[in-house]
Amino acid sequence: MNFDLNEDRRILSDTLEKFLRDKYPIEKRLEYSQSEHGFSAQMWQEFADLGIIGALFSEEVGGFGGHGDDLMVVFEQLGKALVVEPFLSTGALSGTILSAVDSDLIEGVISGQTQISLAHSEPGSRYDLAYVTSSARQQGEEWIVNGHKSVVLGAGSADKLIVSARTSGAVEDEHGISLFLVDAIASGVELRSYSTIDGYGAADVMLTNSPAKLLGEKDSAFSLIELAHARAIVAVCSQCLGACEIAKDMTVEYMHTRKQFGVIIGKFQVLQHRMADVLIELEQMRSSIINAAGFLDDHRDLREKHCSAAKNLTGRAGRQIAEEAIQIHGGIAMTWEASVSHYAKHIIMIDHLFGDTDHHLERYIELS
Amino acid sequence: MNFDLNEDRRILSDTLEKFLRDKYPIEKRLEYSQSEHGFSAQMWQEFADLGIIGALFSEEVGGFGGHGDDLMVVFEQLGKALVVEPFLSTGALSGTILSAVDSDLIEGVISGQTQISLAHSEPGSRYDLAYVTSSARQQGEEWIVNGHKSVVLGAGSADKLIVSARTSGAVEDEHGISLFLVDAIASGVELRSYSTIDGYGAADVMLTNSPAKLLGEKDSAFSLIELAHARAIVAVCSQCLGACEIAKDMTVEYMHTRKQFGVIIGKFQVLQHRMADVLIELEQMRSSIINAAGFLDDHRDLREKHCSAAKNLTGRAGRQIAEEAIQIHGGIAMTWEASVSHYAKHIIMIDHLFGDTDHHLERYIELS
Amino acid sequence: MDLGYSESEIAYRDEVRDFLATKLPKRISDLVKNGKRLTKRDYEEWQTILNEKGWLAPSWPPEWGGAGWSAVQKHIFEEECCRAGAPRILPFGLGMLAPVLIKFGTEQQKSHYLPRILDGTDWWCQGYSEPGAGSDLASLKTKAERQGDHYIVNGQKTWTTLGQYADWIFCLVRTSNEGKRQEGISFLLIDMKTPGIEVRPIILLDGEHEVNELFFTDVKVPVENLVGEENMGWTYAKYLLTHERTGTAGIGFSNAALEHLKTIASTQMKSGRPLKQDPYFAARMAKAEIDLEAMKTTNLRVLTQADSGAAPGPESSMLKIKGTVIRQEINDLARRALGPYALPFVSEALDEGYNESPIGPDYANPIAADYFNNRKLSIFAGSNEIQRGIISKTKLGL
Amino acid sequence: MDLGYSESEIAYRDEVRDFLATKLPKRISDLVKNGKRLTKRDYEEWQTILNEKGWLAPSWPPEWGGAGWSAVQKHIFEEECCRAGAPRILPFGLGMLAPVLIKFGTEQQKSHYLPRILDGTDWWCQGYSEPGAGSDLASLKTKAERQGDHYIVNGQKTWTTLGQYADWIFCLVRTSNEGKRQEGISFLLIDMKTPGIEVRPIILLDGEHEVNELFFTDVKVPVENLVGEENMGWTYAKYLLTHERTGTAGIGFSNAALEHLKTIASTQMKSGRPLKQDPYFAARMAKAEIDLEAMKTTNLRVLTQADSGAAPGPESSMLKIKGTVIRQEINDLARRALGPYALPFVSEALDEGYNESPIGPDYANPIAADYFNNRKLSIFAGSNEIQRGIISKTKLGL
Repeated sequence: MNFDLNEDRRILSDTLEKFLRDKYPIEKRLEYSQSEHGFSAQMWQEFADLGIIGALFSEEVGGFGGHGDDLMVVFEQLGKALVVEPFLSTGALSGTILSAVDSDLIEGVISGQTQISLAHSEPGSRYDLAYVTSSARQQGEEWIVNGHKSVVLGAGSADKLIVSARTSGAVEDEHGISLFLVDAIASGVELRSYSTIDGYGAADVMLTNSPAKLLGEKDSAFSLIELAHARAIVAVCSQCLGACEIAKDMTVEYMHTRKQFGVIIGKFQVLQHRMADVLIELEQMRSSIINAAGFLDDHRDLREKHCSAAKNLTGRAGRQIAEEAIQIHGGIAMTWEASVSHYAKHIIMIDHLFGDTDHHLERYIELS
Repeated sequence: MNFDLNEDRRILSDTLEKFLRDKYPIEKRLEYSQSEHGFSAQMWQEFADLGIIGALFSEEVGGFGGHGDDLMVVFEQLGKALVVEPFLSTGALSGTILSAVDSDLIEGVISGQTQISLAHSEPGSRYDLAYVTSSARQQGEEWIVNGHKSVVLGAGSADKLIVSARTSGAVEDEHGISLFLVDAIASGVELRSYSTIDGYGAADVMLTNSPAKLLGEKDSAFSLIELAHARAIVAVCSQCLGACEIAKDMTVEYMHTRKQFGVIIGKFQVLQHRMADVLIELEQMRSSIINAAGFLDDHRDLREKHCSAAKNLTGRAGRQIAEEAIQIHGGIAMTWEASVSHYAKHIIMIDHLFGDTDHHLERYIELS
Repeated sequence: MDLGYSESEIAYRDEVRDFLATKLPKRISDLVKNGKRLTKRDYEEWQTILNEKGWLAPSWPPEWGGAGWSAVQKHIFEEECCRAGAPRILPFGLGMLAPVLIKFGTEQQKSHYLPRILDGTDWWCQGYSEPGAGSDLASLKTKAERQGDHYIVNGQKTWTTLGQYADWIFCLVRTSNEGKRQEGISFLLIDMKTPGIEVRPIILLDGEHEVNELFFTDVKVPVENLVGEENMGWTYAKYLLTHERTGTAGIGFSNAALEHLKTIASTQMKSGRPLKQDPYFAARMAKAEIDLEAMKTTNLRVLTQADSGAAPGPESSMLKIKGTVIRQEINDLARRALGPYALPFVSEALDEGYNESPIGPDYANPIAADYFNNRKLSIFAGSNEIQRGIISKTKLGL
Repeated sequence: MDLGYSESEIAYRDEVRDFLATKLPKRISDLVKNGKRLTKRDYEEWQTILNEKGWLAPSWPPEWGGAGWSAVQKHIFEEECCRAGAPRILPFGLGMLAPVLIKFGTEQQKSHYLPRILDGTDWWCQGYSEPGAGSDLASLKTKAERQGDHYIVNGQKTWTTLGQYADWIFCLVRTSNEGKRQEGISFLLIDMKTPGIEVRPIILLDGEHEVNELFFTDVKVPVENLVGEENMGWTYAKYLLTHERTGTAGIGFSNAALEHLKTIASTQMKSGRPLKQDPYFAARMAKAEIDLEAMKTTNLRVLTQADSGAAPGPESSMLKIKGTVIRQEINDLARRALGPYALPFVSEALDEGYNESPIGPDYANPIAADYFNNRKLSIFAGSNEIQRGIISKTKLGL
């Protein structure tokens, strides 16, 4: 039993942290987030050059990482800087799928040339991964896809979309879902792009008779979609952990400087005790993510159970940490100018990605 | 809209409070609780003489009260002194039933001569009022009852038992339940008496071919049983409120006197803030009970919804108040000698009477 | 005890309902119900309608246009207004300044300012908070120095709600540094058009412009704009803060928010059934409703006591804390109810004119923003920590 | 990172399991699993068995009989012991006094006392707390005055766990009133048979006799019973408190309690199905389990760091707080699970010999008592408030 990162991961972590400290201050982040595409293409290229994208892929497919530990290390740092570049979509979600079904595209992804988003969830699916109404039919060699995909992360800047669609089965069946590669500029692909309230680019994607290429085997994509989401859960929980670390640091810093009634507010025992609880929950969050990351390559039920545990605990602890950060900062945390507000928004909204606390609690019970 | 008690009720409340202050210090209460019958027959008689039992009955049946307000006033005071005499069983539960089906017995009850317990719940019923497996069959003029009744409050000292038994229907049907009067010394009545962990007398009652008298109409006792429990809920929540008031007072008092690190612990801001929350929950508890008491005579769904709301809120708030009382008192609250421990035990265990917080939350949702 | 409304209270409630049904413009209530932005004009339009009915300042003494309502009536009015989707009545002139003027102002101040508040001539804002003096109001630093017939005001105010629209501001200023910090404070009325006042927007975490920073540089204020006595401002400020607490618990808002939540939870589907049938979600909603129902009674108990003359003391603090906790919990549930569609946020969609199709359900867009924005409830108007301090000081003697 | 146990750790765990399966008397594990009272004899019987195997004092240095286990091994041992229903190993001599003697005692003290702790000759109890000095240990008043070759001890100790069985007590006593309060404290070993010691039982809220008050009146203690230097006792006391923290989180107990809870929730029926299928109850159980699973990893992270030499500081406090919160939550759930049958309590039924039929389910009797008794977890051994203070001081620098 060993909870230390190995040497390579420590270097990866330190490199990324230093890079972000130099190149990704919060002002830049807000600028990128509010720019036309909701992120910086140049930063994306620099991340690629630094090897950060490659760290999310295994050696077999041309990367140099791809383990649970790598996800943890990279996304914790990305969370600390609230990085808006499309790591979750292109890296964690699509990356997992490509690694299994089409490794040809990975080289372009790792080099920063290609961005690929997973268009899976739909307006009625909430957090149910098996809920797919989009449909695909074969036309000669080609496939034609129709459907409405909701809140697709990174869709606005994606070169290609991986689209799930039904090739058989009923709306909530696990069997009968297939994955397709669709070009972002293919006919019938229409994007309604927007920013999420915490500043990340996303879009609703409408597909009308769009030409598509089947990825992997027909009808049996569900388990791969589930795996992609398991890895995305480890990623986004780590991102949450990083953001929580910073929100906590900012709050502690504020407690040391802000005065009320002539003393620094850190002298108030109620705030001290609440921050002690924040520290505890932060450690618990980290532990639950370590568990999930450690079981990513284990058999399905064990993997999913630990992912659900991590997402549930991260959601609960995240809410506590974000709300305390706001409350202890007071009015200033309500402003755009105070960066803690952006951390708090992101921490809270992570609960709306890949299943919220309730969803994963229920799932944990089912898997028990 | 008026939340003040009328003059009669204020006098009733003051009289009872003064009586208990003089006659019912905690040492006496512990003595009564640990005595052979788990209460004081003499005190019961004195309560009767003071008119306290009569205050739980309406004028039509020979009492001089019986409204929701009366229950609130009397049981809040009983809760303040942790009174162990069988008010809940003989007064609230059986009293309600007798008022509807056999007012002849009430005179004896009000005068303190007769004690009557409701033997309704069973080992498998948990908090489901319709769960009755005990059975009754007619034999000539008489009825014969068989069954096992669990945690029957006040059974050990009851002269008579009101026993629910199935005369038709399946185990969880509301229809088919009838009520019977059974003499405590009738043949086939066997008691396993014990004290509850918070010091109240109860028993499991086994009935084997015991002779019984039908009360009210055959098969249709459920709604009366439900009403009796609604009134018992108002009573026991008020009892909890009274106990919580005292637990709160003791804790505040302790915060003023107990020193740690050279200052009274009341100076610690965390304890101040937690006690502020205790005060708020105490007011909320009182409000929810006022609502339930006010709707006791209203139509069934409204009455039951407000009772479930009160029992749920009282359970939640009670746990918080009792646990804070223990935690703030520290080690001393863990001892038999510190009376706060007996208050805390009673407050917590009230959640196990007539449906706990979960049960009533679920019920509230069903009734919404 | 009697929990029901009396006949006269019911008659009154029906009158309010009838008035709202006929006089509240649907255009405005649609904006409120759909979580859209309100403009200055929207607020003014509604306040004019209320003023015509004589219901704009019910708490004022009758001679100045008050309605002589009981606390229960005020409660009913607020509840009905929230239910109908009326805009909130901005309290700065009507509920904050006016009571101070009525109690401490000169006859001239009263007869000049009060009618102009009622008819909407003057839009007032509040100059209490300063940077660095959040919950610790008495540490304020904005200075007013007497020079002949004028005060010269220098300093900075912040969190000035809707100050961008204001014609006038009432300010706490420091006129002396002697004695306790509370002793050198005065209460000044300042025309926002006076040279030397700069209004800078504060953008909130959801991108909204609701509050402002105000900078005062050598602002000349005639001495007749002083309310009451010099250096006695703290007394008036405290009077202002404890006055007019009917709405402290925010019952009306919580009611409306809970109703809206129920609608959302009936429409949102989870595993093939409405979210409100999901046991976890239903349990949280029911708990919030149970707490709110009890809160209503707690609130009315305090109000009816206030009607019979008891001064609302720490009870206000209790209402503030529990009221905001409940309201924030409902906001949180609404956010959760949306699932992934809580994420998209289109700021322009909050404007009245916006008519592109919504992203996700049509009620989704403002929900997460509301949740974040309403974190302020436990911070502003005396943070919940400050309120707990007041309770433990007064109720517990600690 | 590697979450799994290594091969050698698994081999070790299997050895522990095998040992427990063959050597732990079923009579004793039945008592533990059924929540019965343990007698002095029961504890001694089990400790003798462990001592024979050389596993009674694994943390001691090998020369005194220690086993040289890693922190992970100690954790595995505790977890397996709890799972198997072994009685807890009483820490007073083995885990508290011994490390102090080993570090600060004379050779003579070590060679006299340590073997007697191991073989059970001496049953030790702890004399730290005093009435009026709960979490504020340094305010202790029990006085030891030097008179020739003896100290004369006068004062009072409290919360002395199982002191009714003790042959010896280690005590913090005041030997000087000069300097800071912490500076005049000494660490004394006192024979409980010395004249002038009176043991009075403290009955707990569930009626149990587990702790005691101790009164010292002119008790003569030979000076050679002083550990280390006079007036340096605070240092040794602090060493004692930070040492041997493997078990702080109480993972083993929580594990066993959760397993027991699951059994109960599988048997108790609600609306025709096992309680564990009730969504409300299942949700709370799952939350507790998720927290506990994370806690196991938090615990092991701290322990493996400790193995690599890092001193467990505020991490101990974090483990203490969260560990007790989780354990109390599980106790609370067990109580709720029983429904009305949580109410009956028959004290005699806790004795081994009791053989009347149970009231309600056979596991019901001790459950509510356990819930109440374990409220102590957040109070004793440094209340959770004290622990939060330590965290904010050391981790937050506040």
